[in-house]
Amino acid sequence: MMNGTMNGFLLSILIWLPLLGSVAVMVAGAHRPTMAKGLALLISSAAFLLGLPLFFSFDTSTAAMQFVELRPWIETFNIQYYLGVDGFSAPLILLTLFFGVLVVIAGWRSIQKNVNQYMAAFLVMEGLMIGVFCALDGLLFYVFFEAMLIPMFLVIGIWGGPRRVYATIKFFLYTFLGSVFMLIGLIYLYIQSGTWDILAWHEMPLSFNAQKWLFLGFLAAFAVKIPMFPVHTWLPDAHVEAPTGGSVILAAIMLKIGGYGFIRFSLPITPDASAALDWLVIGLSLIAVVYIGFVALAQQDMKKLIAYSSISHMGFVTLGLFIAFAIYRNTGGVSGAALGVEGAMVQMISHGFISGALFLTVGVLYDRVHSRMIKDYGGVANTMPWFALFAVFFLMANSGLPGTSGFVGEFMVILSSFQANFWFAFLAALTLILGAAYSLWLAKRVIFGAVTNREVQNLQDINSREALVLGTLAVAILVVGLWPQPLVDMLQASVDHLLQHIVQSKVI
Amino acid sequence: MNGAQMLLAAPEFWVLVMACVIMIVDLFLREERRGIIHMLAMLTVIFAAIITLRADYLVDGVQSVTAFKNSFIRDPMGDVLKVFSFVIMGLVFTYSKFYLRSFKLFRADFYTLSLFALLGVMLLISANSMLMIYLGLELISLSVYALVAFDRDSGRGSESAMKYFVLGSMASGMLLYGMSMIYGATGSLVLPDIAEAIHAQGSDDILLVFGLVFVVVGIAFKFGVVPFHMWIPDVYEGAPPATVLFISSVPKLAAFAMAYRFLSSGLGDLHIHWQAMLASLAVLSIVLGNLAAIMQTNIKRMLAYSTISHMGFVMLGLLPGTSFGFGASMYYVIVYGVMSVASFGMVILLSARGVEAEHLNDFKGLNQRNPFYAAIMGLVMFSMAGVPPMVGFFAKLMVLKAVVEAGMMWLAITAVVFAVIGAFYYLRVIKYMYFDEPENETTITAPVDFGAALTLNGIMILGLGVFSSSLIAICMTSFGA
Amino acid sequence: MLTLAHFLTLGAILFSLSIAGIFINRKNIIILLMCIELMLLAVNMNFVAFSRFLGNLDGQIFVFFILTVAAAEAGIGLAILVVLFRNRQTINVAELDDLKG
Amino acid sequence: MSLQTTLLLIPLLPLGGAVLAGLFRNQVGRVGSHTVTILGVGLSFALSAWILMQQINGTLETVNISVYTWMISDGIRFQVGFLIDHLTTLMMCVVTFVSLMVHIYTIGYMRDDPGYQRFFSYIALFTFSMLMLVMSNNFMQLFFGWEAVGLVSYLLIGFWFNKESAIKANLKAFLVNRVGDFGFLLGIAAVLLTFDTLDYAEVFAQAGTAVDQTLSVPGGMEWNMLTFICVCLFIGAMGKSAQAPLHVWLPDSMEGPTPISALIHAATMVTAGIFMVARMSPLFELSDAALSFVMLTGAVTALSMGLIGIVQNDVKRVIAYSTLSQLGYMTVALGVSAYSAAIFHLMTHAFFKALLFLGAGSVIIAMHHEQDMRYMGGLRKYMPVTWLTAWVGTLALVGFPFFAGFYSKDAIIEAVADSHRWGSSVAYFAVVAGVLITAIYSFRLLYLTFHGKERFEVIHDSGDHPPSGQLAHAPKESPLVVTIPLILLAIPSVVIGWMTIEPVLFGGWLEDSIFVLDKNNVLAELGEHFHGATAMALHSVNTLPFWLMITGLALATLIYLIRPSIADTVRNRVPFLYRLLDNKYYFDEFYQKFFAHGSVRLGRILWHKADAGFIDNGMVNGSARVVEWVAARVRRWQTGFLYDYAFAMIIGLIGILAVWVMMAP
Amino acid sequence: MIVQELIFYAFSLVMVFAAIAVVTVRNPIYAVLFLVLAFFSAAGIWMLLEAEFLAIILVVVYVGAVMVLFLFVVMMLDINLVPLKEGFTRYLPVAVLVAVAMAVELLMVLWSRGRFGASMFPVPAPNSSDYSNTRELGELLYTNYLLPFEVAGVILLVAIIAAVALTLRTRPGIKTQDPAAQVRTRRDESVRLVKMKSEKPRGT
Repeated sequence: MMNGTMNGFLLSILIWLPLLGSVAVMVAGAHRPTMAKGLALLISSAAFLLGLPLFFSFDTSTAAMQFVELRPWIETFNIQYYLGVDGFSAPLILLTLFFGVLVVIAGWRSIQKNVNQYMAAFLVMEGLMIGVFCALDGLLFYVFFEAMLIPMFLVIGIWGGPRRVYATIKFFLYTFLGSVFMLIGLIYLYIQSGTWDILAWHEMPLSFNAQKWLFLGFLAAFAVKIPMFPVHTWLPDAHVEAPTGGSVILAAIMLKIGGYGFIRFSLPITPDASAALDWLVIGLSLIAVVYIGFVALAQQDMKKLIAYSSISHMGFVTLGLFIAFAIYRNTGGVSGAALGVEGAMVQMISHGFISGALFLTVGVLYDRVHSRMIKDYGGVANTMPWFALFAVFFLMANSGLPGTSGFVGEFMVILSSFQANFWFAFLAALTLILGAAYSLWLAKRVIFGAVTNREVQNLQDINSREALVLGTLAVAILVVGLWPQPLVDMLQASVDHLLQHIVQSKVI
Repeated sequence: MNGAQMLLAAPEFWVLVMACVIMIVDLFLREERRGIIHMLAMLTVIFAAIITLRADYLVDGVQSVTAFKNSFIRDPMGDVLKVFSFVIMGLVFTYSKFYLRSFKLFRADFYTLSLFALLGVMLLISANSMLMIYLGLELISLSVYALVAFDRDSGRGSESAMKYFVLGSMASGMLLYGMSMIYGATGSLVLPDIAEAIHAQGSDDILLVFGLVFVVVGIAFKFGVVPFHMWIPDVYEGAPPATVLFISSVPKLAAFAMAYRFLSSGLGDLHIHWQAMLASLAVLSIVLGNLAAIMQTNIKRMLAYSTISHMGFVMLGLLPGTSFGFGASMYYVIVYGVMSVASFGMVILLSARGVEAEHLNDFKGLNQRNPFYAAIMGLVMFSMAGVPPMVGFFAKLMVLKAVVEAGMMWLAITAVVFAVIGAFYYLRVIKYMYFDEPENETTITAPVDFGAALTLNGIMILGLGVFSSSLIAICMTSFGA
Repeated sequence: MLTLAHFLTLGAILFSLSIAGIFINRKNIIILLMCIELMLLAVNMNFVAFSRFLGNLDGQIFVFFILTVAAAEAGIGLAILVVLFRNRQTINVAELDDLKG
Repeated sequence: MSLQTTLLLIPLLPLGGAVLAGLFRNQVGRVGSHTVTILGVGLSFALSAWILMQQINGTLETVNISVYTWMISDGIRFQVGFLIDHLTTLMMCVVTFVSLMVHIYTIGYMRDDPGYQRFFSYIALFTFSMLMLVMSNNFMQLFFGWEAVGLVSYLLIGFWFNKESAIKANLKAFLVNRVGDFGFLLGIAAVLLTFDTLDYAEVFAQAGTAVDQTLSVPGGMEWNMLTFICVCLFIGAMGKSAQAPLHVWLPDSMEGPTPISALIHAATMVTAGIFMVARMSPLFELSDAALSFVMLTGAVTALSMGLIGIVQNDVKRVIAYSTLSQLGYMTVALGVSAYSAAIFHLMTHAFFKALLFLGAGSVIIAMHHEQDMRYMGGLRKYMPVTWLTAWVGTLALVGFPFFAGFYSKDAIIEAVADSHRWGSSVAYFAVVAGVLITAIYSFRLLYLTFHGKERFEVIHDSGDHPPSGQLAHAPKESPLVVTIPLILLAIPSVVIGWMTIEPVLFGGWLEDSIFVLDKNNVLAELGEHFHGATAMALHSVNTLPFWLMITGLALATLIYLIRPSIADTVRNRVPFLYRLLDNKYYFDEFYQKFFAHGSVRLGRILWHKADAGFIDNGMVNGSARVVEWVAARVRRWQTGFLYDYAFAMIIGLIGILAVWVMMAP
Repeated sequence: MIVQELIFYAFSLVMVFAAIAVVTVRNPIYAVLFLVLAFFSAAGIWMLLEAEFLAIILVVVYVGAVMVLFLFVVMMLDINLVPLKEGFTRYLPVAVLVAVAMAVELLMVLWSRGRFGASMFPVPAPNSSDYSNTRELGELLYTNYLLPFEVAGVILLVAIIAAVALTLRTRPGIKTQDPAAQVRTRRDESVRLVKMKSEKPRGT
């Protein structure tokens, strides 16, 4: 049903449909919540359906950009409205579209205040995040990258928990601070090259010193976003205070933007600096995996625990991305490196599903009991058997159980890092133990056991709406876990291209 | 002297005439028909804009023409600045009317003085000699001193007017001292002649640098950059918001023109000296402005410190001395004017009858009371913080590009880091509006024209960013970049 | 022999004195206004001297305008002073600190 | 029906049953759930048996097929596929048969449980997972099955999730297994690094080329690659097959319902490690060091766990420690390259240990979920079928000639005796001593449960949860669904060893799956002396193990049947030894304190001190506070006094002048 | 020449003294008067510089108008003199320091390397006797400086408007004219047509 002309505008439609749709939702007004919700559902579903060609019409044989749109934007400054997707961005866009629908459904009942604004904020966020993933112009990317903070800032601040103001300001400033360094880097690149075209930057020779500073600038932005140790502390706070939908989007998509940034910017633009500073990223990633794993173990707040677990899991993403350099240095080839990069991508997608699912799970409980503390629960399985099924499944997926998507990425990254260095793999593999420990200990304390209090006694099992949301995610997690090939197919060409690219020195 | 010269200055004459007309018409109006004054003032700026836009002189690649024996210059840069002055002035009048009526201050003096100040702005923008710079400056200053003390029964108004007056006079004294030195070194008052003389005799003359220091001080005072910023917070807080609307926007455009004309057209060869001076002033402003703003609870005062930091950015754009830098700086100053007017427009909007909404608390729960206006204020705040896609971001972007291009990476980094620190206080306003519950539930009402103007202003803040192509192009081409 | 430096030195001394005056007078605003007049006088001295030694009347013209503006300035300054006094019943600089911080 | 379809159906039928019983529990109901799962597993067993028949008939060669490509990344093909050789088929049959028995048994055992459907769903799911594990033709799928059985084990141990001890045990089981899997995964990574493939066939084909490869580990170490791989893989096996020191989860797993103790924690899942090592024999054979490690681990486990079994009072725990000990035997067998013997013991053990567990379960039903042997005794007369089958199981376990366990265990002991591997004498001592220990705890169990005096009272109005030693009803024999599986399991427990020792150990039945270097081939040596199963049994009367077993029987009879006071005397004489055994060598305490509490405490310290304290409060909020502090001071510069403002301007002017004018020229 | 120097130094001394006095005297009225003195001296020096018109203007306009305005305001405002000089001595050292620093910097520049010595700026010859400073200025003012001249007018207008706007107040009880009202006056506001019954002749 999709033809070529349609594809020429597809990305724009995906960006602008939710953005403009949000205006309609706003106009629907606070006093007509059902209409706002219905409209939001309609728009996000339409966007999702329209986005399916990204999967079905995607040409997996090429690393070149597809669905390209190129229009001048700010001509005096050579800024272009340049969109396109490759194997890295297409899956993430699909993930975004997918969650775009889910959060609308998830917020159906739990949001009572300013429903239209809530829905509009999420639509705006969806549009902007898609924009981030398909922008091929450096400045366009930055605009989407930063603009995204606004709706999230409001979502946490308006619909969040008791410490929402602290959390949301921290979130905003942290990310903002990181990204301005990138901005300087982007400007520098523009001055050097005369263009904002990211793909042109990939090919541009740069001195090592320039690369080093650029790399650090990018690192500042993406390390905060992803987030890496030690700039991760905004995440637990933001997650804890955000409403369920906010946490879901934050964990499922926003963190991925950090990883995507590394792939789109750090690796190809500054390959020599990345190679020289890979120890830094790898070291921080491993610290994230192990240290944060322990920290997660000590948490008493469910959302905080999941947030820390997210940080730990995102450590695999950065590890997988930078392991390529270590492999190349050790072996002179990139055999095994593709596994790491693809593993990182798969981990991002998978973590999107799993962390989203986990936050939705906590949201289900929070909607009923209005507490996120582990000690307020216990024996939930008694009163909510279906819920317990989902929760345990998601927690298992979180601990990297094979057959779920959580396994695939970690597996690939560990395999890849073993190619580079035994200790990398050793430390990374500790997540098998730590991840299981914090995930299942949580399950033990919340889901299992005897019913501890009246609140739990009176719990109602999930309704069909919640079951639909959680069920969809469970299916997604299983599909990726049992058959990652289609996903990897999408990545393959792009990853190969990237790896060939990054091992060539750009130093002039 | 011929008619063509007069025509070049037609917008100025139009404004002058209309200021006088308004003054006289007022004598014949009954209290309840004062609205006509407002109409006339709006008509003045609209028509002035139309005249300016005609720009007949731009033929056959002519980039600028001078008149009145080199005293007056008409060029695209000046025209753009003037047109935006008119646009902003239109917004200022619209917002002020609401305030003046609410506070029973609706007098023709306000319009007359504002229009004279606008005339000063126009003259300063077009000034081509030190004398005209001085006179334009003083015309603005004198009108503004009076406007600050306009609410005659306000102790704070007169206090701030007094402070502003003393410091302003001191600054113009210093500026004059510098002018005298430059006159002594070059023997001329006309900027192109000065440039020529400097070019001929070399730029290492200590007397010129000596004069330059004083001139920079004068410019710095006009912008209000540290350490010549002390008047800004007090005046913003003490003066009636209607006046602050004006002070915070239009004169900055003139200050930019003055800085450009003086430093580039006149003292361009001293670039290496003033670059370093502006750099230190800019850094001080950005650092101190942002830091001091954090602690404010009075929104007007907070915005004052914010102005200081923004002017630091304008300085950053100036200091590379490249045409791109000037274009960036000009873009910034225009953008700042638009944002600033909108923010004070919101302050006015919230002022209930006879009670000013100065405190940040007054913004509490605005989203509950009126989501639309809250959204506009949100746009303004995010724009000031420099978050894309709002126009404030693009302004910062251009300036930063200019600075990075000049190789002053550390300056750029300092600037952005403190911009992030500064973002905190903008976010706090959002916090009050969106995250807090309202303290009073009265609905917010505004006249139709006020609402329309604010909406337009909001659209400008969003639209000048996302669709900023043309404005940036205009700013750049004004300097041939 | 009277060189330009003599006159400029006189101007510089006047300028410094006026600046010190603004700083040291913590009580009476009127004195501040007078110090400003003094400062303008210093500037005028420079202009006149330069004008003479450059053989160029532009400086004197400038002085003419400075005098005009200074008169207007004094008028407005005194008007503000009057308003201030009416509102505050004082013109003590040290008492004008409602606005600060 | 093509072969591939058949093979696919074998695991998928139980899976289908699991899905139907689990997700549609309300639709299919109780009867429906056990019907579909039993049907699934039964068919699965039938198909497995059919495959076995074909192999016995020689009409089926080794099959290695790919079902689908899971993923191709970096040129490496990760597949899901089946490798069907004799070893696989053997395992499939054992798994499906025991599973089928347990399914049937469960109908009776779980009759009153509200989680009836869930239970069936789980065990059917387990069957699927275990089949996927054994049928795998590559390391990745092996790991899949490996973890999947772990998951189901987790779910089943915690089946009664209201029991605190159960959910503690399942967490422990999963985490300890994860420690093993940690090693296992590293092993797989090393395999991939060395061979660039995870396919068994390709890896084994290249194994010889990797003999001299080393793994350089940063820190200045060079490890032999194959030894590293084997040790890592074996660490996985230690977790799954509960070898010391990763054995701690297995006794606790007895918190789960008894059928799963039989199925998972005795017959099948715990033997996955043994199976895996046997499957990896082409790799292990090339590393003597790794095999020594395997052997010694097994020896330590075999002996030490048996000793604990003597002092346990919980009927299921005794059997659990027995399982540990028997797993140790299997491991020792692996270590001496007697892979076939290990598999053989695995098979026989599966039958008789399942039988024992199910028998214990039957007792437990009769005793109304009382598991403490101190409150049993004399049950023989109440439940004759259980009693008899328990005797059969016990005799098989202690290795009484002609019983299944005899053949397998004797083969192992002989193999160890013949082995020349470094440390094999230690292992020999352990396995021989183990025979005595096994006999003691096995007969102790039997006596305490079925013989002697009744140590319980039947009090009819003792309420729902009577105190220990009181029963509301007199014990009675379990229903047919319970006893029939007992009987069906008892049959192979008796005959399977006699029937199959020849083909399995000496007839080369497993030759297509297991690779043994000639120099290590102890079974071949044994085979030279093997003259048939009957002869072997008869010959055993002349061997040490037999007499040790008899000694054990005698001791047990003396102590637990004739003079129970001896037990107390011994306990009082060597209190230290008793406490050591009763506390299971303090492994649990140590792990609990050091690892569980330690890591939570470490986490807490890292969280409060490093994360919240230093990074967040120190760096992040600290910089915010610094900014605020500075801002508060900066703000005060705006004093409100005009002269200060003027002063600032003057200083500014003087400053700029000073810098530019005085410094400049 | 020496005479000129004497005159210069005399006026200069008076002027500096007067300036110091302006800054330091206690009574603002004295300060105004000292300022006047300073202006007079300045006028004298300007005479030396042959800027006769400005010298006259300074005295006539400045002293005559602006300083009088100052005096007027000083006297109008009822200021308590005593506290207005408090703390003077405390800040004196700082003030002196500032003044000295400022002066030193200025003088360092002004005296540097004879930048303003006779070699750079030779003493110009006196103007011829028919030279009219006023005429020359006037010619420039109405040609080259036409626009500034206009602007200066506007500035003065602004000053008037501002001063009026700030200080004019309508006090209750004072009769003032309302020009607007006067202009707007219509006939029917000031002329009242009274219909009267026509007188009827008595007796009819």
